[in-house]
Amino acid sequence: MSALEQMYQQVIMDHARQAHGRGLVEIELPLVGESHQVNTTCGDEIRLRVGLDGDRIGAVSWEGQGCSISQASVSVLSELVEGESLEEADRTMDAFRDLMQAKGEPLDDDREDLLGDATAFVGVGKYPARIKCAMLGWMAFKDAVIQARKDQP
Amino acid sequence: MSALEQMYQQVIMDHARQAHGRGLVEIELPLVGESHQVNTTCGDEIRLRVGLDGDRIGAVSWEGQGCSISQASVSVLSELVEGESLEEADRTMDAFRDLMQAKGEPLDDDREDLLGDATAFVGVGKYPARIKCAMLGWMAFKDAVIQARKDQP
Amino acid sequence: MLSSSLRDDFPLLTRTVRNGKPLVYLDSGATAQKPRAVIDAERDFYEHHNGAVGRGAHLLAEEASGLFEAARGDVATLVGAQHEEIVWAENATAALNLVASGIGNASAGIGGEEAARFRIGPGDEICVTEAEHHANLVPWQALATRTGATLRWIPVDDHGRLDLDDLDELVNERTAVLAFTHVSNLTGVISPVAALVARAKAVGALTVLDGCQSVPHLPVDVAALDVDFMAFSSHKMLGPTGIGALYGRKELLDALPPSVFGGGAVKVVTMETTSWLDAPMRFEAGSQPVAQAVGMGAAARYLMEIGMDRVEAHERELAALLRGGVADLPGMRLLGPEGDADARDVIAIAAVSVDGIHPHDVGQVLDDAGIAVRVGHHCAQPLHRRFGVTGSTRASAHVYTTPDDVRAFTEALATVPAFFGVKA
Amino acid sequence: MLSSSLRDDFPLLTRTVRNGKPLVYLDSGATAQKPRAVIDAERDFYEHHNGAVGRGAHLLAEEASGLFEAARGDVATLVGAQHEEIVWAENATAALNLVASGIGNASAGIGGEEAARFRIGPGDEICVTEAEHHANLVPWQALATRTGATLRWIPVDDHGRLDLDDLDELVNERTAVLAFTHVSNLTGVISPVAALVARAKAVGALTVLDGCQSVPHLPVDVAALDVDFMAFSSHKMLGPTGIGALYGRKELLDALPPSVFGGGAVKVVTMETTSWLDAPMRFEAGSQPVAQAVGMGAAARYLMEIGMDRVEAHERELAALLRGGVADLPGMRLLGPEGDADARDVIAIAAVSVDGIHPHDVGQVLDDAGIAVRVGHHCAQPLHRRFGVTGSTRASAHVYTTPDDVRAFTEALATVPAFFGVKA
Ligand SMILES: Cc1ncc(COP(=O)(O)O)c(C=O)c1O
Ligand SMILES: Cc1ncc(COP(=O)(O)O)c(C=O)c1O
Repeated sequence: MSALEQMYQQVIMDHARQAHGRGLVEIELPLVGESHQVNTTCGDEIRLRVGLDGDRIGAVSWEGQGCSISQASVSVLSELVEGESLEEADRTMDAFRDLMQAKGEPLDDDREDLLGDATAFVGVGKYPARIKCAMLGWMAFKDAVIQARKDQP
Repeated sequence: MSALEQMYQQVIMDHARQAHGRGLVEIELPLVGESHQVNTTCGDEIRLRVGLDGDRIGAVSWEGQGCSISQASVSVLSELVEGESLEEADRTMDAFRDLMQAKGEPLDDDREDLLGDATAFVGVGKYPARIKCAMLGWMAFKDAVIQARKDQP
Repeated sequence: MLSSSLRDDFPLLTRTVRNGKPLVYLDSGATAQKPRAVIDAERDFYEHHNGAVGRGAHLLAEEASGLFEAARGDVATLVGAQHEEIVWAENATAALNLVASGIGNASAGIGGEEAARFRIGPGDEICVTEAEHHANLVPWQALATRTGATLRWIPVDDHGRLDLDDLDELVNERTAVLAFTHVSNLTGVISPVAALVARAKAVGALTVLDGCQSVPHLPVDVAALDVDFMAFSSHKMLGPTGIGALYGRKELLDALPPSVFGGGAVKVVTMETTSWLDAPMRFEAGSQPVAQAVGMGAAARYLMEIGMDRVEAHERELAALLRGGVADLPGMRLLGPEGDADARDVIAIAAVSVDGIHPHDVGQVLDDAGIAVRVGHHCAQPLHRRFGVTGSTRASAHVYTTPDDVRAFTEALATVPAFFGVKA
Repeated sequence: MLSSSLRDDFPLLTRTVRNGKPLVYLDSGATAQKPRAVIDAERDFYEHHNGAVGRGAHLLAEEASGLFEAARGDVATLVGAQHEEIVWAENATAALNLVASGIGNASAGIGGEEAARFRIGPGDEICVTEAEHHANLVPWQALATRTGATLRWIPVDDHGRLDLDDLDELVNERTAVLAFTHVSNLTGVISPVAALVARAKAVGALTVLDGCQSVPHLPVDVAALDVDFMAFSSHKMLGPTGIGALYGRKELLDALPPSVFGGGAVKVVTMETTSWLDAPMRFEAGSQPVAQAVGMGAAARYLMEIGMDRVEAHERELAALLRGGVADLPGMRLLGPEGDADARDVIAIAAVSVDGIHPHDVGQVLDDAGIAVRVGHHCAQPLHRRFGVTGSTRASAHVYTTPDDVRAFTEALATVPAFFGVKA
């Protein structure tokens, strides 16, 4: 498998085509936050909305456009974090960030378990310029959670 | 004679010490012009006044401070151009400029005759950074003449 | 076509990239590679002549000043300007901002009476075009915000050409500045400079030309073009990074207030007030990019030694190959002139939109084949928007580009749809 | 004292000057010489990694971006800043102007609500000192003109030290900005940063430090100094020409509006309006001085490898030699601390006024002996005026300077009065 094929694994192609969570919807939860992020290299944008149910992620939805890496990544993210506690989501996000920094090497089993489908992004780590694409949705997610909790005491 | 000694010839040292035309005086002539020039490298300034009597240079006086090259140069200039016609002064100035560009080589006899004492500045041509010093008074003179003739029909 | 032996002058072109593949460099529109003559000029400066410019009487200072001013002369010669009409700037962006901020400062009362001619305010207009790089748009937006003037723009037609139908309305008696690009960095289209300058002159507007994509590729003569200002960058014309230049008519430069203030640009400074030197010095505050100026001068000489006519001829032939090659591919859209692949008013730039595939993904496949192109909006978001896309994949050439490079690009491009399972 | 074998790292120092004399380079305060590590870093970049930064997905763009950001990290480490708190600028002058113009733009309504904290106008005050280089004075004068704010300044005493007697009056509740130099480029005196910062903080004024003459010679830690902004230049710290840096607290940088507008600094651009990126990108419009950043990073590493403590120790020893040497000469006046030749708050700079002889003439005699110093006002006209002179002859040192250099200087200086027939 070439580095290129490693990056564009079938899982990623599938997520890119059939993205999870796409379409910004009204969220009927006590705490809702939204974030708009732009990848300045290419102008890709994402608007992501998060609804919190206590300290649990109740709903994630988003709209935006971008390359297959960014679209697949936000799709996988939506699938992964929905239902997780904030703490779990933090750990998932940390693991994903580690994966991006791993220069194409797989992570240990614990973190791979956390990531599930998202381990397919391992190949992106070989292409520093694309890490931004893969992280775009995660940045939006992180920021949306901050927004959602902003007015919380 | 070293290049340094060639630059600081006795004539120059003498003019620097006993400068001709120093002390800005009121000039009672029909056309009077004044110019203020600054050497930006060192902050040296000169203020030079010219009085025209028809197309003849009736009087030159100046005040200012600077290195021995700039002081000697404006002193020699005052001596040279006083009494010259504008045309003669132009030729003298051209010859002086040629001398500055000559990289330390002497000019032909005709131009040396025009320059008189000013030929002593030949050594300055070897030091591009000092040409500005030697030219400061001449720039002021040229501009003062323009100012003097500005309102002439 | 220029001899491909000229490639030997460019050390970087011999390196290999992904999987040991030879490099096919088609990103010269973003930044060009440097010939040895340029690299050596900078190194030689540091190793033998480095000293403070215009500020010392010692030998090194003298030599450094001499080289610095000689470089200014070489750059002036390249574009047909007078020596003192060339101002160094960090890049073309800074050069364009210098004009816009100078006008803004004049409008804020800086620069005294001589700067009064530049003052603008509510009711005045600034005109740009829809084809501008952000560098020739955002400074004018900011100037409009600062002064209350109104920003207007000349639209672009479906073929990427400026639509001059409403020119007389868009550039009118209220217009203070007409700023436009000489060549679009997206479509490669050359603007109708003569018509635009004529109209600006008729209404007394200043003209500001963005020469970033013309100076490296075409013979450019500011006197013949009759523009008031022109900005261009060293790094796109085979020179070092870190420097660019502004051409300006001397009488305008001597009256425009600076917008970066500091040493070397001033005549007399007291705690209360400051008087400025004439151009170019008034705009060159602080220690200048001296080694870079020397390198940019070397780049200008390198280009003049080839001859800008020959550079242009090379560019035209590559443009035809590039556009022809892309036009033949199914599922690809060439942004800009279409249907006239041999268009006479374009340089060798091809920005392509591949149906159903994002430019980042396209670029990745090309990169894997050793082909370096640019992907994204290329700092021309409005023009992309005009074409209904957010980004594109852009190939762009320079003197060292060969027909083989172009072929490698079109061949690799042809494989992209299949890789992503998209029917072309 | 650093080992003199370190001189071997600097190719230029081996060259000869007038009449084949060896070079004695004592003009490092104007611009420093470059070690091979710096020259090679730039060359290596051009020969192997040159590509557009942050704007492409191809391998070269990736490598160039990596080197560019790594260099930012090295420079940040040198001054104790966070990575994203370092903004590249053309030189220190541009860095200082960035802050002043940003405040000016905020005051002109640019930057929206987040920029409101920077707005100033009539009634507000900006405070500088009489010891400033023009680069840290003229931008503030221009800002005062632009906004109607009042410029005030802390005076200098006869020994070249800031006179803090009226500090509480000069820096008061109306003071928006306190801008001052860390080290004077004329006297070498180190400012009492802690006292000044404490007062600025007490009244809520922003602090802007000019680190041009401190960063190359002393350990500098912005976190410990607790300043809001600090500007410094590459070319004075052994790095390439054409680049400098601004340190700024992240939250301030993210709110300050830019003053140079263009590509790479913006988020979304429409024809009507533009939103900006966060710092540092918002201030880095246009193609950046990439090879120069890489070179400046190499210079930072070179200095850190020596160790800034050792650099400072070297500087202190040379300062004592230099000041002691000049103090012993008749007919010479050392500008700045006198009578305390072993002053603890100075770096190795000696600006001398020779009785009855103009600095240009002094410099010429030194140049003839192969000694490169700076003559003139060194962009510090007000401070010269404070000392009652228009110019001076300045010797300044760096890591490669040896006691022999200093001796050569004082010996040649001693011959000057006789050469001009002046009794010393
Ligand atoms: C104290 C001080 N501030 C500012 C500057 C300006 O630095 P630059 O010329 O690199 O912009 C200098 C050097 O010239 C300086 O010594
Ligand atoms: C047409 C055009 N204008 C302006 C610029 C900006 O030039 P620079 O990035 O060198 O400032 C570019 C290149 O990026 C360009 O292509």
